[in-house]
Amino acid sequence: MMQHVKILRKEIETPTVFSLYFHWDVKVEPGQFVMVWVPGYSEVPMSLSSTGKEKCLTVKMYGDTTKALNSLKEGDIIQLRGPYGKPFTRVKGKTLLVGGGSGMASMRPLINEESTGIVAARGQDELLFADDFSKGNAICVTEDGSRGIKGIITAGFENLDLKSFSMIYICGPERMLYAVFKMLHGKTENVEFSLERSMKCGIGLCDSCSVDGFQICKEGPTFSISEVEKMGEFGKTRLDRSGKRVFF
Amino acid sequence: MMQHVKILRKEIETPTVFSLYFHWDVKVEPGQFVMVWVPGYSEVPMSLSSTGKEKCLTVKMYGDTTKALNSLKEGDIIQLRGPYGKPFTRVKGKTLLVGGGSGMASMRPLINEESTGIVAARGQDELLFADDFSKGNAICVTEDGSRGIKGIITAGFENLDLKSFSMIYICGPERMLYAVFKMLHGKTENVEFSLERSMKCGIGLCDSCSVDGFQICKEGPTFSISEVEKMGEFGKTRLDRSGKRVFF
Amino acid sequence: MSHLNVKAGGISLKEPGILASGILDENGYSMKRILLEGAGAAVTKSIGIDGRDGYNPPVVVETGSGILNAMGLPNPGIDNFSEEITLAMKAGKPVIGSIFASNANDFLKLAEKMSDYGVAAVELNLSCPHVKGFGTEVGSDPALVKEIVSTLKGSISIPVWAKLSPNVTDILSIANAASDSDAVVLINTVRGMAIDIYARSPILTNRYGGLSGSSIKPVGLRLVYEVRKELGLEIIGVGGISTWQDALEYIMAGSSAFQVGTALWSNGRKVFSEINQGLESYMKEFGVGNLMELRGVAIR
Amino acid sequence: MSHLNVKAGGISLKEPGILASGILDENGYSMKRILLEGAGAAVTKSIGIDGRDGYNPPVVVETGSGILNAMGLPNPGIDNFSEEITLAMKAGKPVIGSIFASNANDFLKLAEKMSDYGVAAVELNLSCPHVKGFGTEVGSDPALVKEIVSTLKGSISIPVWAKLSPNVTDILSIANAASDSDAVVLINTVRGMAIDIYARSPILTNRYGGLSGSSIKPVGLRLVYEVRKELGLEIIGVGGISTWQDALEYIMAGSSAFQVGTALWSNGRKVFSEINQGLESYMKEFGVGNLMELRGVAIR
Ligand SMILES: Cc1cc2nc3c(=O)[nH]c(=O)nc-3n(C[C@H](O)[C@H](O)[C@H](O)COP(=O)(O)OP(=O)(O)OC[C@H]3O[C@@H](n4cnc5c(N)ncnc54)[C@H](O)[C@@H]3O)c2cc1C
Ligand SMILES: Cc1cc2nc3c(=O)[nH]c(=O)nc-3n(C[C@H](O)[C@H](O)[C@H](O)COP(=O)(O)OP(=O)(O)OC[C@H]3O[C@@H](n4cnc5c(N)ncnc54)[C@H](O)[C@@H]3O)c2cc1C
Ligand SMILES: Cc1cc2nc3c(=O)[nH]c(=O)nc-3n(C[C@H](O)[C@H](O)[C@H](O)COP(=O)(O)O)c2cc1C
Ligand SMILES: Cc1cc2nc3c(=O)[nH]c(=O)nc-3n(C[C@H](O)[C@H](O)[C@H](O)COP(=O)(O)O)c2cc1C
Ligand code: FES
Ligand code: FES
Repeated sequence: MMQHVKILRKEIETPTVFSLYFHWDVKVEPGQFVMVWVPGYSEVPMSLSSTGKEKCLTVKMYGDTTKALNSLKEGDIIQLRGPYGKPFTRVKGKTLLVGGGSGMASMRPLINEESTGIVAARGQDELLFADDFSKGNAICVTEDGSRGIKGIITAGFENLDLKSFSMIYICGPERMLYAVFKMLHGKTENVEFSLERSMKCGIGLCDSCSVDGFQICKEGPTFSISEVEKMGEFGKTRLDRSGKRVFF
Repeated sequence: MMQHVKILRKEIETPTVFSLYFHWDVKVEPGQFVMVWVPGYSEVPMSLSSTGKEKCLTVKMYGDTTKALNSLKEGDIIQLRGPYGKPFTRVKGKTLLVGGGSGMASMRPLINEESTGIVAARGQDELLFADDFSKGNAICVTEDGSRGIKGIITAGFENLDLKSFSMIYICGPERMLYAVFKMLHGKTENVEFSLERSMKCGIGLCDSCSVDGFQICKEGPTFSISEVEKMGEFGKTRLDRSGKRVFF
Repeated sequence: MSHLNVKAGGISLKEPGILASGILDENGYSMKRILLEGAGAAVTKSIGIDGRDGYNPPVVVETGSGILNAMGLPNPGIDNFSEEITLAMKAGKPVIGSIFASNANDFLKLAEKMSDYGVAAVELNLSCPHVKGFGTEVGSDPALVKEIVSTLKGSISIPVWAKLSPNVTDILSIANAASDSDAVVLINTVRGMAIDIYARSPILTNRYGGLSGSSIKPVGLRLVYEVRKELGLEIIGVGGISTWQDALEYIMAGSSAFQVGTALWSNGRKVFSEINQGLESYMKEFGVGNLMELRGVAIR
Repeated sequence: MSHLNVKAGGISLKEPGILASGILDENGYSMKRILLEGAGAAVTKSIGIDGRDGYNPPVVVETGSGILNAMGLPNPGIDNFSEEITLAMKAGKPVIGSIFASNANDFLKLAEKMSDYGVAAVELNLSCPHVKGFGTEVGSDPALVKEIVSTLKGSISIPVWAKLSPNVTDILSIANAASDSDAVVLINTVRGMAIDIYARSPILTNRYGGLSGSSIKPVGLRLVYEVRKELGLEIIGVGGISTWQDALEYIMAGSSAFQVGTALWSNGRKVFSEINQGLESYMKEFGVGNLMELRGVAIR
């Protein structure tokens, strides 16, 4: 049911990404998300980029709704419902966090001293939360080479011993996930993907987010690599807003 | 919500009173009641005359519905909802249980070694649960004098030290309650009455059971003597089935 | 609580919450007690020309998130009801007389008696869903509704409220027919029924009943909103209100006051005082001076 | 589970529970999975001639004991839907094509395509409460309903089901107009809305939506019972079914099979298998050989 929280503060993360902090007395686990309603605009899924007593949304501006969120300020109210979805599996030991675009948002609560990050973006300005990792633990990948490795996200894996990580977490657009999936497939089992599909209801009714009969909003958004492997639709086809089947 | 239980056995208590035993996995306290539905007849309030794991209804035959209940046998289903109402206050020490008609039913679960009973009826055949009291602890009062004291229920109090009882519980038709109330009034404070009024809903909505703004089905049926004392309607007026105010 | 004051349907209320017809309002003592506990006014049980016993129990069924009822309009007849109104009025707050009949003439007779008894307004039950010849059967005919309302408005001096049914295809035509009234009251119960799989039978003696409580809040809100938006009528909202948030939703949808019925079961008698407190804190937090500033603000 | 077999609306089902239109049935993979998990058949999302994106979110609101939705009939258009049906049919169970249009001609075109795609029956959406020009607007006009049903019955060979709305004054006249169909499906959602007191605004982008889930079970039961009792039509019941008890109530009220929608949210995907198990134990306990022995037994 719709709830409301008051914005405590706003932080600018990159030229296109900002964070909104608020108190919300609800238990949330990393990987879960909320549906954020901006009256007059739309309602969009957003991960929690902070899951302690103080919660946070980290938003990348794409269209009208995310831009409208950007106009909110301290003291304003955010309407949201949730938390929804299955969290990431927590593990002990070394972890690898792989994120592109706003994908780092859902993984920020997982960052600790034992985690390594592969953070990808077009340019250095857009690298999200790279500096939240312990010194030397963030591998940056930029398309323009302005910081770290030049290339796309898969390049970030090159010198890593995959087996040394208790878990590899990955979040980003499906095309990116698919590229990483193909690379990791057969090499290691301890991998979880957080899938992103267009979501209308967020509660497992409308079918707009489904992949292979799984409702990402309810049975996901996190899935293990062995679950993803069985998905015939993953990385290949999806339904558009009208329900028409289109290719990626 | 409507529930169903299966009759384990039936026992004949008096020529007009019988008991139906059943398992019902619900916590019930002495003084509470259920609404019993007999499809095709009506739905009537009934106290629980046994409140342990095995529950019991003890029914006096008045009209169609109670007669229809009498035709049920072992294995048949009873439909009921509840338990409803405020239970009797439990106390340590000596208790006095005063009942006329089917009034003893709701008090049977209170009978123990320390309790004395005043059991009233027209004749000895109709004395209910008098033999459930420890030997010598039941004072019987019959109108025809066929057992115990000849007279009406108030006669049963004559040789008792009211102050020696931690609590006096009374259940029966309102006219009887009123007679006992007038007798006890000003003499002792530890008295609880279980009131009986016609009940249609059992859940505090329809107003048919109300006395002085109190819904007997929800705020009662048990009331302390000090609560009863303040009731302008008690023993004087009530609404009939149509809502017309009539005198007792 | 002065800023919870509202004027609604031609009467002034100290608190905006009104006891709905049919719930704890057959006995004058019951109404009085609820008024003293925070209701701003009380609507009586619907009263007809002649007394009726109503249906045999079961007359109510708990459905989980609501109540189904088919009481069958039990009432002592108008000639036997004056004492209850006198008793209720001792609380010093408005009592509204609910009446039911099948034609304008009988409605007028009832309204005149109610007026004599001292009620602040009459509420026409044009919407009871479960008694043949009354309620919805009358209230779904726009011409008849128009006739009844205009007959009463032309003859009695106290305000006239028309309580309408949600069980119609086109609420706007009915509400329009009732537009001469001082307020339309929306909504009465939604037609429904309950079946018991062990008895293999409908539970209510009347088979069909009316659904009330949380289940129907979305239905009531929508009809209030639609009628207010499209016709601009004065509205008293009712249906599934059990918290101050629910009440505020009805106000924002366009109601001037609201009624509470089933929540006396689900939330207990404290429901009116809790709603009053909740409304006050919201108004304080958001700097709202008088509740009526919020009336209809959600309409767009 | 052979004795859960039913024949309903001209088709045979291994299990009596059918996935309702609009819930997890836009994507063929989703339907297939639900069919494999215990649904006896699946009705597709309602499909029209042309594609529609539907409304912007919010398109659903949780109301506590139900769901309000105003999806806005998103659909890819009939020409883009064959693949989903092919995918769903891999489960080896009947798929029923739901279609919406504003006139008999378009309904016929849609039904013919659906028939080509291999559906076991078509379900006419005469009842969506929240899109102008479709659904209830069509389905509350008896003459139009009659024309649509008879046009289809005269032209296509697969069974035709007519899904009707509860938002009408007189269900019997509409059901009667649809009586040539192989089954009437009762009920679609009940009109409603939700308001947010912090946004001071309706929540659904379309303002108005349709209420489903437990809240509306009494409403659906009543309409099924009434139509079965008064007109004796073949009925598929739907509305608020989430347990085997609910399903049995609908059967006893006169349904030949039933549909489940919102309970996929409230109870999860296991809802169909749990209902099947519950029905089997009841039948065993009370010596019922085939579920259809219980159809309509509560009608009196
Ligand atoms: C489970 C889940 C969690 C999410 N968590 C976050 C989060 O924490 N932070 C965050 O910023 N976003 C997150 N998103 C994505 C977010 O929901 C969308 O970015 C948002 O819906 C865009 O809304 P809009 O109205 O601003 O843009 P729209 O008007 O919907 O889109 C504008 C343009 O941007 C494109 N676009 C929209 N979203 C994306 C995207 N995600 N990637 C690439 N292109 C896109 C559209 O195709 C369109 O061309 C999450 C999505 C899911 C499913
Ligand atoms: C809280 C509560 C608990 C109750 N517990 C019990 C119980 O444990 N056992 C039990 O047998 N009854 C109990 N009763 C009374 C019981 O509900 C009625 O006896 C029953 O409703 C009669 O239904 P009927 O249809 O058989 O009779 P009706 O057809 O209603 O009545 C037939 C005739 O008997 C008269 N009558 C009905 N009830 C009574 C009565 N209680 N006293 C005197 N005359 C009466 C009527 O006025 C009428 O003339 C209780 C009542 C209440 C309010
Ligand atoms: C037990 C019961 C009896 C009712 N009796 C009447 C009545 O006599 N007249 C009337 O206009 N409405 C009657 N109603 C309808 C209520 O006044 C109200 O319109 C409806 O219950 C919706 O509000 P709620 O959800 O707050 O209960 C009755 C409702 C209930 C539950
Ligand atoms: C999200 C959602 C979408 C729906 N879409 C359709 C639809 O496209 N066509 C239709 O005929 N009914 C649609 N319905 C109505 C359902 O099929 C069903 O009639 C209604 O929800 C009542 O059943 P339930 O309580 O089991 O959900 C929809 C319901 C929901 C909740
Ligand atoms: S967003 Fe509707 S099913 Fe996932
Ligand atoms: S029996 Fe209805 S209020 Fe008590």
